[in-house]
Amino acid sequence: MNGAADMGGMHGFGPVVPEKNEPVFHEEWEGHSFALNIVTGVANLWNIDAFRFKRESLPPPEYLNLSYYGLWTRTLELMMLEYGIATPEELKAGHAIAPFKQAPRAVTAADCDNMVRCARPFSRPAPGPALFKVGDKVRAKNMHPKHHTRLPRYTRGHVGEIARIVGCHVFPDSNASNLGEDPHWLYTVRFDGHELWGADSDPKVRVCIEAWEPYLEKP
Amino acid sequence: MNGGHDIGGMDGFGPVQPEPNEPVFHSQWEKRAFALTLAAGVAGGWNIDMSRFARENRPPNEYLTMSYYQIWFAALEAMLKERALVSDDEIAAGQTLKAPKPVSCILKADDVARVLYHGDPTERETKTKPAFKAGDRVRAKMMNPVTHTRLPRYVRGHLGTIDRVIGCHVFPDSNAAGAGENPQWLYTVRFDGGELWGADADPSVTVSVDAWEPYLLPA
Amino acid sequence: MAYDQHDHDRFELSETQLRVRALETVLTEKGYVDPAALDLLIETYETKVGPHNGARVVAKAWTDPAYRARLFKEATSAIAELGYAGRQGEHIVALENTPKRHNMVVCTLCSCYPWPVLGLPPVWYKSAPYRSRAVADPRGVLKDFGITLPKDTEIRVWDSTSEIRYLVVPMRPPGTEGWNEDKLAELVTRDSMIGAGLPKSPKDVK
Amino acid sequence: MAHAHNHGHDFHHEHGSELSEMQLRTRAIETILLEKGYIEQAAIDELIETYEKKIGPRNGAQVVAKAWVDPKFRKWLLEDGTAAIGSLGFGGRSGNHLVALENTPLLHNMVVCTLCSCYPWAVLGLPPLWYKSAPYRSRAVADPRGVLKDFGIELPKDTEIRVWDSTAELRYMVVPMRPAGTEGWSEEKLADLVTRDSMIGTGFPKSPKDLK
Repeated sequence: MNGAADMGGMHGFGPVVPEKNEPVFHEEWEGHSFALNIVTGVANLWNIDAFRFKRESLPPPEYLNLSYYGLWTRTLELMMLEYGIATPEELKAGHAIAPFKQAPRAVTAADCDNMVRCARPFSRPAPGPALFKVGDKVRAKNMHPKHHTRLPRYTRGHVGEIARIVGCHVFPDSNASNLGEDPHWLYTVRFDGHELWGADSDPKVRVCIEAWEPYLEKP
Repeated sequence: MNGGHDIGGMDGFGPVQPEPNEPVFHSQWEKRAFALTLAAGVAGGWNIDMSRFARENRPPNEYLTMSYYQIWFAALEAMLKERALVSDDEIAAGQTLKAPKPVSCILKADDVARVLYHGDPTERETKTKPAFKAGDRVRAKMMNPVTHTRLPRYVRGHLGTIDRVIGCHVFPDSNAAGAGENPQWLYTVRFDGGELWGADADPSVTVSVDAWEPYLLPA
Repeated sequence: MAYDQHDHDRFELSETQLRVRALETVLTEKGYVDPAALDLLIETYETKVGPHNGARVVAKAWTDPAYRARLFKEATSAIAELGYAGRQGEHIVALENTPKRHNMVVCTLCSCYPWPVLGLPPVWYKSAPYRSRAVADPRGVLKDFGITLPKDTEIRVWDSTSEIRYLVVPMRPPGTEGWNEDKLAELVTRDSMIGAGLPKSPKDVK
Repeated sequence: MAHAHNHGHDFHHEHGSELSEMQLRTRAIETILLEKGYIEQAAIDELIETYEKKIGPRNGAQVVAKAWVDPKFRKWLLEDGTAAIGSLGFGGRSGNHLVALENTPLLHNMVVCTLCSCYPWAVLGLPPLWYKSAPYRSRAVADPRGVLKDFGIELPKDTEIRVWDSTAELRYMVVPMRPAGTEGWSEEKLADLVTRDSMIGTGFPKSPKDLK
């Protein structure tokens, strides 16, 4: 979807302002928002692409005015509602009210090391040979799906070059809609700055993205 | 600029919600903000493209959170301050603290009807010939100026057809910057929905924009 | 999760109200604005200029073939014949709806609108949902207005990027044969002249 | 021409009114999940502790330092970042597919995630605010030199800048150039020079005199 999350190339946000000696979390609740997001993922309540889709589906004014962890908390609420984990009344009360079925297995501290360190790779066995090879010119499709996608708008319609064949990976467009992992070949595609931003742009800038095969076509 | 205002094709804002029996203004301050903008424009001497730039030139999160007349009013304040006609402390105090600067003219009640009736035509005489004629195929330039422009992002890089040669009009990109009217040929350019929004788009939709010659390349 | 276009009006309202009053006071004190001019401007757009102007233009085009021809050839002067002209209508183009083609007007970049014929735009026209979706999903937007057009009707969206302002001339409703201009004008809604609606049907005005 | 509004700073910090409300809402979610048995309190505490205290840019700095002194490791790192970094005990969450990008005098790499804020947690910990901010996400791909200026850095005009937008589950870390005057230094001492920003591509390593 063309949501507020897709902000590559937008103007007006001002300069980047690095913070000296920035703490990992600025408020105590931010740490909790962070940890809750991890454990709900590990508990397999939903997949990461579905979570991202929900987050970017927020109305752009809301998305753009929430802080980073504020966005996470807001998205958690919406996911809990959508997946039947909590009712609006419960979120309001801050307690479980409705009768509920016990979770299959709670995520425990023992899982933590596993959560943090254990590989959860996104690569999958290939269903067939890759369509493109390194050095091929490809065009990022001009597509504007209403569902989740990881092809940024600023690359759509533009011609780049395959820089690397990454492997065969879970396809977020499908996974976010709970339509299965539907793995596809994943490529690193390199674009010239001129191609993306026009003749007046810096000639020495190149931008690389990862693009799944369904995002690409022969130019 | 690729600001918060350039939202053609963005998702996530939800449905259009027409208001039954909507009043012309929703509150007293909206009336005043509207009239002040028109009247102070005469004293301030800025042009419409400068006003537009003053409105769009703010962080997108702010732009998208403010109501229409809030944006107008914020731009009015900014333009008055930029020209040192009014200062921050005066707005805070709600009264004049510094002597007025001389201005060439102000809008009198007696002139309102005439000024509104005459408007502010933007067509200009020219000796140049238009580069394109109706039916020509053109490509909207891939350009991303950080200054004011009226070429929406969603048409950039796309192929369209000249529908009509409108005439030679004030060029907003120059006019907004105070760099003169720099009149340019203006065309209505029609784009197929499929060209703008991809193969899945509704084939019965076309979108037309008015584009000045410097926005276009022969296809 | 719909984004409420009115939410932010309530939010911060009192602060804006105070700032507007402060600025008006300062500008008046300094002699940059004439308070009588302000009142007249407000009155003009609240009571004088509005969609009833455009409705006269459309009704005349429905009954007078010569006028209709002039309107589609050179709308600005044809509209001025009825006394409507000026600010935000210096260059008007009339768009003809036909059984095969439906026109719809938007300004994605700000909210340009033909003031002399339609007055000031409604909130929805200025809202992000309309501005973002009209160009990409006009049928979906029409659905928000309760309108479904035949699949094979061409939809032409006009994004008002320059100082050209567009006025849609909707199709004359059937069952209005022999009606005079005054009566016909009552059928012409604001939304039908933007392309987000259709004229009323004769039974609506009985 | 008016200058663009300078609101970048406010953009990050203007959320004061949101604080107490977000605190309550986050606590509500946590309480409900605990009461329903989906999570355990200790897991939450352990996670926070892990990312506050254990995982951070120090991990990545060790990787870079090793690459600076050990040519075989450097080669391995650039060929298979995940395996080479895994050999130092780093990997896992947000580090399952790690790619190391080598800076050279002619090529400067810079990492961003325009669509959300993907970041190589396994080697750099959690991202700083600026990395997640709209100014960085919007400008890094279109105006990387301007972004570098925000960090006080100006690269020669003819240096190629390669921006990597993390659209998939690959996570990038930049291997900056080894500072001059560090010949014969131990890995541990070298690691002290490697800053977080230098591994994102918005900074350089410290120079030897910064450590004295």
